[in-house]
Amino acid sequence: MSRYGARAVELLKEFRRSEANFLIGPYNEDAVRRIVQEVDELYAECLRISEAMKRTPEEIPALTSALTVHHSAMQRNKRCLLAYLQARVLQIEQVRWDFGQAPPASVRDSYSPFEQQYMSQYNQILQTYMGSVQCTLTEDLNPPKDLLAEVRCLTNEGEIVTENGTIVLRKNSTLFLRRSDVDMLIRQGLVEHVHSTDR
Amino acid sequence: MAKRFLEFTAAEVEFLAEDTIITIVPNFQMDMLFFISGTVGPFSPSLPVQVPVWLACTLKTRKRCSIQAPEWLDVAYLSAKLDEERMFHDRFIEMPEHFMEISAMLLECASDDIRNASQLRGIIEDICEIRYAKARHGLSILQDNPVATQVNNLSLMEINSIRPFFIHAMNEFRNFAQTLQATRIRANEVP
Amino acid sequence: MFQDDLDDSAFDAELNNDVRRLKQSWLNEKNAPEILQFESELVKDLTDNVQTQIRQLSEIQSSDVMTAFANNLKRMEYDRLLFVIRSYLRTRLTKIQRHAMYILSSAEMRQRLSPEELRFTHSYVTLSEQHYSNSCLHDFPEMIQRLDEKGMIPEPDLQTHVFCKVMEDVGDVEIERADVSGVNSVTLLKGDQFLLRYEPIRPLVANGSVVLL
Amino acid sequence: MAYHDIDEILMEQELVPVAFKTEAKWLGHLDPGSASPDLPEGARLDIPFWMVVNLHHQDAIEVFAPKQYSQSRRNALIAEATSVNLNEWSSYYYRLGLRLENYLLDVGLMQVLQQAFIDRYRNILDLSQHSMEEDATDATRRLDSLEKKLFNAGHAAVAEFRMWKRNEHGRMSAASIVSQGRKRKAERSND
Repeated sequence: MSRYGARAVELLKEFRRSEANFLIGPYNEDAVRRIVQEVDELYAECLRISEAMKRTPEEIPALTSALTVHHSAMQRNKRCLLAYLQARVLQIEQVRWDFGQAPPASVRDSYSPFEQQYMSQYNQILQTYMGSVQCTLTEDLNPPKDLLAEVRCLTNEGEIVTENGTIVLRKNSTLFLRRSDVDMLIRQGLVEHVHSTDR
Repeated sequence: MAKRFLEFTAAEVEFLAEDTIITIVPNFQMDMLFFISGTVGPFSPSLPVQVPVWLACTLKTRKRCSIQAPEWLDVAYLSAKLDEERMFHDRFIEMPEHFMEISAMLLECASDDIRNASQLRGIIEDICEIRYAKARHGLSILQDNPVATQVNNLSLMEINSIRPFFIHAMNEFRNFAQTLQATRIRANEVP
Repeated sequence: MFQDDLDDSAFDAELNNDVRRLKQSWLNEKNAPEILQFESELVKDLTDNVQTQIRQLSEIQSSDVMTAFANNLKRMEYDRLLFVIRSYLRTRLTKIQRHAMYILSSAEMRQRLSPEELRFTHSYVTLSEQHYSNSCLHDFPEMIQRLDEKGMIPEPDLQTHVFCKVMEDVGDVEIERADVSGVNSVTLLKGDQFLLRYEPIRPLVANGSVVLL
Repeated sequence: MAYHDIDEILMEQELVPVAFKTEAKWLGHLDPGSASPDLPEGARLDIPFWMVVNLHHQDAIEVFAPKQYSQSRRNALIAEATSVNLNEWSSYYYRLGLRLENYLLDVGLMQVLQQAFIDRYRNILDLSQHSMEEDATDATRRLDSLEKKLFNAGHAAVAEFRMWKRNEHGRMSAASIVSQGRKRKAERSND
């Protein structure tokens, strides 16, 4: 059995394991580099086969399978890498929607430099779009129940500036906040929802 | 970006139900409210007025009104529906739109305005159970690749609670049926 | 039906039809596998309207308890509409991100977007291409650097099943080619609800004779 | 075919037995049992499914059914579909089977797959509607990945619906990544 593509499959399985734990795993730069290297080797092998075909045309039928296998293996590695990158991009975009523009450092540390760049540019085009339709889409993710929501503070965050003024978060204190302000604080884990005021 | 933005949540179905119009009796005086979706009021003490459920619940929670139960939120009416629902095994009985969400919301915030509240809860629960069992049974006898499945009178909330399974299963059924068909065609062509 | 009795009420007569249409577009958009025609006037009118009203509300600082109360209630209504608009736009943006390259490759799909969405789609595709190129593609041999080879571009699955409700009598609709199954058409009558494949009813959703649930 | 679908990619890693119809130079390393640099005509070996597609397209190989689709396994499925631990046979039992359609042209296999799915599907429906969060992993142990996806789709919708009924849906909750982080921290500090 050939080991072609085995690293790439390992990388995807690793991704699956982190995902199952709701975590964004660290970008596996080493694995990506080795897979790119494998593609290089496969390409060199393709060239070697093509040259042999030119040299000895009578061997073309016997060499075609080898060319096909190496070519398929290149495509296979490419597909695995793109699937890995895309799955991570989806997570990165999700983080933007869940945490706003300032994700927890632990999450950010998992990104590659290119992913950091993706994050900030994605943020930019999203802001541009939201600005052009005059609508902040990243808030208000759940249907409004009432103007105010009761929350309990989970951390001593101190003063925080919101759309509707400054509030002070002191651990275990309860506050009534405007729903539009509350959403992001909850998703960031700073406060928790006590109950809807009207139900 | 999140898959959840492509799905309907139970809270969103309830949100849609909250626009249903019901009658309240306010205890305050207020001019007409010019909402974007229409005009509500004016409000005068003891004068029944029609408002959307969300407004009714908001006013009720602030002790600004009493809520008149919709005609259908009634023991006799719902008991008859329950019997009817039990009678037919192969179809769903027509129910008032959003009956699950509206009854849940009203019984939650205005149980003191609604006669036989706890009895009503029980009957509605029974109706829901029977309908749910029917939906499940309907699902379980599905097979192969039906052209279309009729689901008349199934409410949005009910659809929503079984939607992912239903859709997923139907897509797979079709995939199996199509692949089998393709194999048959291809296998016959092979000499 | 009680609901029908209420439909004749004074309240309903004044119900702004736009709001109802927006809610239906929202439902359709959430349940359709592909991006649908953008309801540009609906969204623009309602957004403008809500934002003007909110601005006016914030300018009125009334000490009168009843006025403040009324304003709170109005604010709640605006918040409800804003939620639908936001959710509608979010749903569309999610689909746009999923099928960005596919949308750009088709004139029909492109014209379904608002100008703002179209600009976003272009930026998004550029961003993705850049990211994949930086992260690995540009290190590959040139022959496998492309992102738009056959089968690579994600497309909406038009064959998926959907729940729908028939709004006006349509008659027989062919659902399946005869070679796949013996029965191949279904009669769509007003008020009926079905679970069926999206593709055969696609034009009916577009013209409003069928709505998605 | 979904290019970026990780499940699809992992499925294509499954091994499939093939025989080379002609000599294949420089591919000896595909056969661990061979020391020769070349594969002789008629060489039989297992290769991953992704390698099958193009080789078969060029008519270089003949494809055989992997052992999980052998006649004895098929008989077991026909006899008692619901008691088979499909996941043990292969995590991608149906998907790979369906994809092999084009290569095996085996109408019988497609019929067995379809019937097995129909037979097992009712159990999955029941599991997804009844089992609670905790025992979900145990319940799905015997399912293949296609069945697991179906189970998860059904289970998530029912869980959401139950939450709505318990009136908990109105509560907003922390993003899953944060709650996970906090939970892990809490577990550590308890040590």
